[in-house]
Amino acid sequence: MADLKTLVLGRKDVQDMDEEQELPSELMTINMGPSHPAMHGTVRIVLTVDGERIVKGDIQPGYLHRCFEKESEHATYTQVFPYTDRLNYVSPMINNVGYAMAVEKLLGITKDIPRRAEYVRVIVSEVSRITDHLTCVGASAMELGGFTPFLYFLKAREWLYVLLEEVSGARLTHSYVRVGGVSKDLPDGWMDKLLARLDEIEAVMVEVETMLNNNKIFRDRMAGVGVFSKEDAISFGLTGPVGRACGIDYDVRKDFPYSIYPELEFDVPLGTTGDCYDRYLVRVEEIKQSIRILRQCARQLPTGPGERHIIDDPRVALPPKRDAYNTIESMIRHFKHIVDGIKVPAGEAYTFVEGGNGELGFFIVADGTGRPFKCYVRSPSFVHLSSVEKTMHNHLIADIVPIFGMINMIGGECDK
Amino acid sequence: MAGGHAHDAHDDHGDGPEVLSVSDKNPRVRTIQVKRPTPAESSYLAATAKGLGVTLKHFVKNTFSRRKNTYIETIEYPEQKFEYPERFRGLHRLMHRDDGAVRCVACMCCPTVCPAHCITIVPAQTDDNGIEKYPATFEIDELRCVVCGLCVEACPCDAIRMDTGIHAKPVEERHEAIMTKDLLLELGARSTAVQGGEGADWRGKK
Amino acid sequence: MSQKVLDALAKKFGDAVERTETQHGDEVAWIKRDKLVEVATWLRNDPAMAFDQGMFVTAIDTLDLRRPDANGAIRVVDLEAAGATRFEVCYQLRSLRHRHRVRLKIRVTEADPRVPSMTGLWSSFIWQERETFDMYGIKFDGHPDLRRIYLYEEFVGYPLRKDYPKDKRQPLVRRSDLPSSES
Amino acid sequence: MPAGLAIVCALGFCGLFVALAVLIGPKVVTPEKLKPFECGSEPIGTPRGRYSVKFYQVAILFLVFDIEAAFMYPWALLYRHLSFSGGHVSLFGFVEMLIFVLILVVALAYVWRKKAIGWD
Amino acid sequence: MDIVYAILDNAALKWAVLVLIMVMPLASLLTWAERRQSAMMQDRLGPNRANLGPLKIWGILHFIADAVKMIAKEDFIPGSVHRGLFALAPILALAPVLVAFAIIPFGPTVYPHVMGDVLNTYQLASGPVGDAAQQAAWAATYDDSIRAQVFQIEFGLIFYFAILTLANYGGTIAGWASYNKWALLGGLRSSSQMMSYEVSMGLSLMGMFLIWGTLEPGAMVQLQGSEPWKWGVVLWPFVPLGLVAFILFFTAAIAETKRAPFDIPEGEPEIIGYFVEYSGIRWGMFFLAEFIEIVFISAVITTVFFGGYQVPFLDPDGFRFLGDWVTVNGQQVHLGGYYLPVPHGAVVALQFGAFAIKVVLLCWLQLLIRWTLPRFRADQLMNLGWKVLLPSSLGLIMVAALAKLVSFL
Amino acid sequence: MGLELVTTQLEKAANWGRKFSLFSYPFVTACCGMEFMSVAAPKYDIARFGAEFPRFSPRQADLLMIVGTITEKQAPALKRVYDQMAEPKWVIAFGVCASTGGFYQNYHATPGADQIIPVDVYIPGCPPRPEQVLDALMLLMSRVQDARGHSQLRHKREKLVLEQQRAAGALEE
Repeated sequence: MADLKTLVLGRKDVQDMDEEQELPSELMTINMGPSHPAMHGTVRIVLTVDGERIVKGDIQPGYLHRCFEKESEHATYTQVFPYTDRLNYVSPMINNVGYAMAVEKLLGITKDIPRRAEYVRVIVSEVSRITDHLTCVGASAMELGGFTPFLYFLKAREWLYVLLEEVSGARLTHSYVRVGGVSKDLPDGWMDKLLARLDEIEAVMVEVETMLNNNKIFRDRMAGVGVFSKEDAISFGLTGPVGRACGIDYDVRKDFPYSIYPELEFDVPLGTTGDCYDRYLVRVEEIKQSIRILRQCARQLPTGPGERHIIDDPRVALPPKRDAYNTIESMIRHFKHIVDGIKVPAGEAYTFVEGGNGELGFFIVADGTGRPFKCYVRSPSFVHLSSVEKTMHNHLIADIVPIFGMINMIGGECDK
Repeated sequence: MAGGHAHDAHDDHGDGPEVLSVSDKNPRVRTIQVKRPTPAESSYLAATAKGLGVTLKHFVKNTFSRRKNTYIETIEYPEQKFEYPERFRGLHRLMHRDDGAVRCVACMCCPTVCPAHCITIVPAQTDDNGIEKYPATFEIDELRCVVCGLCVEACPCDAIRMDTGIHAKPVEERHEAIMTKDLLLELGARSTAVQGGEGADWRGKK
Repeated sequence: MSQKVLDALAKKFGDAVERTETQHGDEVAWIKRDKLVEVATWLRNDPAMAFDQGMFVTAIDTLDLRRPDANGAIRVVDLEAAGATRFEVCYQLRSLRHRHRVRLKIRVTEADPRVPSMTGLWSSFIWQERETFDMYGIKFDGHPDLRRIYLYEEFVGYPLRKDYPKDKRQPLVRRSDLPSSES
Repeated sequence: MPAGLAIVCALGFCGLFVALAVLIGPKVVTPEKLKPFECGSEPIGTPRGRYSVKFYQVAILFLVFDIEAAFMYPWALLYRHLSFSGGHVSLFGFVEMLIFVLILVVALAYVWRKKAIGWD
Repeated sequence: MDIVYAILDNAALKWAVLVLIMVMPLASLLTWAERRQSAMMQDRLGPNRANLGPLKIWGILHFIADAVKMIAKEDFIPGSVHRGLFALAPILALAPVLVAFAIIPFGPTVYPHVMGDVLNTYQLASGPVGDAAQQAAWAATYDDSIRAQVFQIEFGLIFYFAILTLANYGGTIAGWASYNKWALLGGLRSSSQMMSYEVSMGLSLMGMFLIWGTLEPGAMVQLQGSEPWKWGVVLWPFVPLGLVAFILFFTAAIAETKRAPFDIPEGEPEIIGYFVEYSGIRWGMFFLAEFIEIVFISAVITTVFFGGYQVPFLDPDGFRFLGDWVTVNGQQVHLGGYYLPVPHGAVVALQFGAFAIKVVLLCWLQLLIRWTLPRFRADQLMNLGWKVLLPSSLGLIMVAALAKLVSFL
Repeated sequence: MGLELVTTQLEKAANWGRKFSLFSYPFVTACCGMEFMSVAAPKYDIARFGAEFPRFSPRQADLLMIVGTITEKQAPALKRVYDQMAEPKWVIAFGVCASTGGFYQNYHATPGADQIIPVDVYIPGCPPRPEQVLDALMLLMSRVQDARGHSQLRHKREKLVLEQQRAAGALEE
């Protein structure tokens, strides 16, 4: 029989034939990006592929390096807020809050923030978190060809943008939070509008989950793709939904609770396998948890004439406009504040909050003047993106799309 | 309204999520396992049919219902307009004094605070007693302005506002986007922020 | 909160730790450059420390740093007079297990801006150290791939150093038909 | 030959499109424009390399199975007449094709197990 | 007059009429329909603002604008491309699909002399009998028939498979000729996909051919008749053969059109597609070919599974319920039952209309699927083709053969 | 005279088609991308103007949308994409970063995309509201109809440049 085999195949075994006769195929080097739809316009990957399998990918970020740090060093503490808006531009409120908390820590007024201000901060942060996840999940679905779920989510996001605009005056770049509180109080009846929209968002979520969750095509695209082991995830410093999908039980809101999170009840979802499908599920679950937090906040939001939206500390807050118009002391205080900025005592502090993508930290070095001496931001996107090089190894080119989508690489945050 | 939702009954269901641990910092925060549907639950035909059902529902309702019953949210922009909220930061304007003159006293707060340096003021002396200066030139480059609203916050005399409720128009040349003092004043109105008067804190009203 | 980390560090590596400090709840330890690898390895592997996540790397350029002097007046620190080095490289570490964190600082001079790379211990530092190199010009010895990360190869200088002007551009392309209207 | 006529017509039709575009469209050619587009980066290497052999494997499988399929058409058409006694369908045609299909299935199973089906 | 009919029965002319008056407008309209339908599915309005003066007609003008723009766009050929193949590819993509329409019976046979009368099917079927005068009268009435099918060939659907394979080479050649790596990947994907699904596409219909014993689309429509329970999709010889074959064929056919969820050769966010380097009308031809393929596949499915131009219960001579089938002169004639006579002209109109409606509905269904499902990955697509569709099709053939065997034994 | 009339009418018709069929190449880099999504979203629905097709190949695009900050590192890519677009082409600078750099006046952000390529319409706002984008689109459409784009002017300029290059023998190699 063996002879027959040799006769037919010219080889002892089929395996031998495969190995010996395979032509060495050439590797191809392709530029993916910077201007590639899956690269969000800001990343270039120099891919080395064998057929469509990725042998090596050199990720080159930096196409959106807008010099956040350098700009901050030349801006007063208040002027940095617009810059923080544009870090993670999908959830700007959280950046605002994180930065404000870092400055407050340096000023030593963390405990003195009015409770209403804390609640408002948490409310807008959670709304921002929902917009972040809606955008991330929607955009990933779109990049996988599901245009309709994307537009449903955009519709829902639009409702939240309108609400955020009513609060802050801008749809996206709010610059709403201030050191010591928030710049304006919530408008009347805003919470009711928000609660009504939350119900509608839940309805949209049901529809989109029907379209995606169990869809075999979608699942096959996500499940088993971009798997990251827990050890690797820890070593690469993954946090947020991406880290939790890998099974890292870490959420800043839970482990280092800040603001009023100790008073709230919510669940932290954890994935099992660390693939893209888990990341998707974690994000979807986090939207639901944020909705839950918002409903609790609506019940607990302190109201009443005595509740302030910003701290009444002459070092930090602008005097009320009425006083600035009328009294000379307030006028001088106002001018000092505008021209010199908030005087932050020398020192350094690292403050971190749970951003839309993970641990968003601000490391500020103050030198006693009105401008930060250094304002480093620990951006989760940058950290997560650094892991992609390893993740995408041996995947297909098509897998870059879900991997990138679910990492939720935000150019502004990644490249600072 | 707020308490009316049964979402907090989330854990009362028998098939609630699997709780992995409870936080030691806050006992009301739990760590749960996301519910991953079994591969058997996702099939080509059934899931596709369900998905088609959703889009079909939208299609039928949007195509065959009256406009107000549909899911359609589109506003036909140039004809229909979305009413901007009160706090919307739009085009700048310069407020007037009672005599119609510009309120601005050229204190240079707004150009100082503007992170984009889009405001240019050339102050000039005025013979008005009490107010020493007025802006001979007041220009805002809308193509630089990042609409952060800091200038409005910084103005100590309610001279500059962004509450016009109109957005800046797109332009064909860079210089067309520069709002001169005359244009800014045209949009302005008499300020309610009377010095020493009640209406000063117009931002205070919710 | 995590003072015990600093105590343990001081106890085990007395001479390697130049100084420790707690600021706003953050624990900071100044480590001698040549002992950094040893200290970091211990911090990662010792079960009582278990610093398994590296959060960030950055550097502080203390050129022109203003500090309040003895009289409370804020003035620029004269580096040479203070006998200080120009750069402080910061490694922020965190332990997931114990929920504590520490910041290691290494002083390096402008003339010899070298620090041993921590990429072997924490993979997250691969890019973070590249970023610090890109922005401050700190060289990380033993880094597998120390290239510019944000800026382009043609860029000259390190922009986050205090002596790099904020708006000094090094353009790669410009329109040829424009009147030279740079900035 | 009507089919030929239709083909000529179709080709003419397509040619008309292109001719119109060539006549009407503006034309500006710059050296940069002539380069291939690769996401805004300068292309590295050539796309005329020897790429992975799996692409060809699929082609061969296609040839094999498509030709097998071609054999089935006459059988399907004549199935009702496939008998020795004439007129009606018989077990002969069925068994004959069963063997054929089984061979096909075995071939499919073989390439399946050898992981020849697939993308890379 | 006879010359007119003779000309009308000319294959080339019929093809021209079919393609220029029906297919091209329908395919172009489909681009509009796609935009509007997707908008409706996604809670939007879709294009509705293109106007010629006050004329807006729900945005239909947008597709005219698209065509005008594409023709007026720069016709550009990049530097390093293989110029000949580069120019050939879009033509190769478009021309075959246009030709393939020739085999589709898009309406009944028209007898222009009896338009106003009820057609005498019995007389028609029995052929020219009787004396010379009678035979001449028969011939005068029925000889000038115009078949609404460009040409009738015995191997009808094989012609379709063959010609459509040609069309698929368009993508491959475009990808290779473009001298662009993304295009090359797209072209390779395109060819692999085409090859994987071509096999199952043919095999999935084999069961139907076997039951009917013909490959000629016109004959298939005749066989299915006017009673909906005899149509292909409900063919149920002990097993739901028709339904399964329909699903298999539909899947494979959508894959052949290279549209979502099978649009991996274009796969915009992954690789930009095999036509990256094409501009203006050359790209428009790929685009148009895609839409014509949608129409074409709908037409094939209508013909094979949904009774072609047949209107339920409408025979050539009128509506009839519960009649008997009689074989006259080798042709099946439906007689008796509850009968409502309808003039031949009206029948023709109804049947043309029915064909159009069925095609439009199937196009609509394809668009609905396209805008609902996410995209496959290349290897999953291959797996679906080779590991699901191909074995199922093979199984289906044997089941059909067995069913046929059992029913005859 | 007659021929001239025909060409004018033809040009007019072509411009009409171009106006309602602006396929855009979204050069999306930054925050403005979120608003770019919003413009495509159901509420504002740029599809109403027939401009909803994003084409990620410059060959097929008519409109280059520079959405977001253009950095010095990004600039060569932008220039290359623009150069590779087929005629006629238009450019919209979406938001202040693309128009002038906004408040990013530093070592890595360009002071406006018009330093790299010619821009037809600038949209202020950071990011611009969808309404502003639609305004800009309508402004551009009127430009297209009146053949008032840079593209028409550019023809002449680029021809001149090309002739110079040819004279210098730059194209020979």
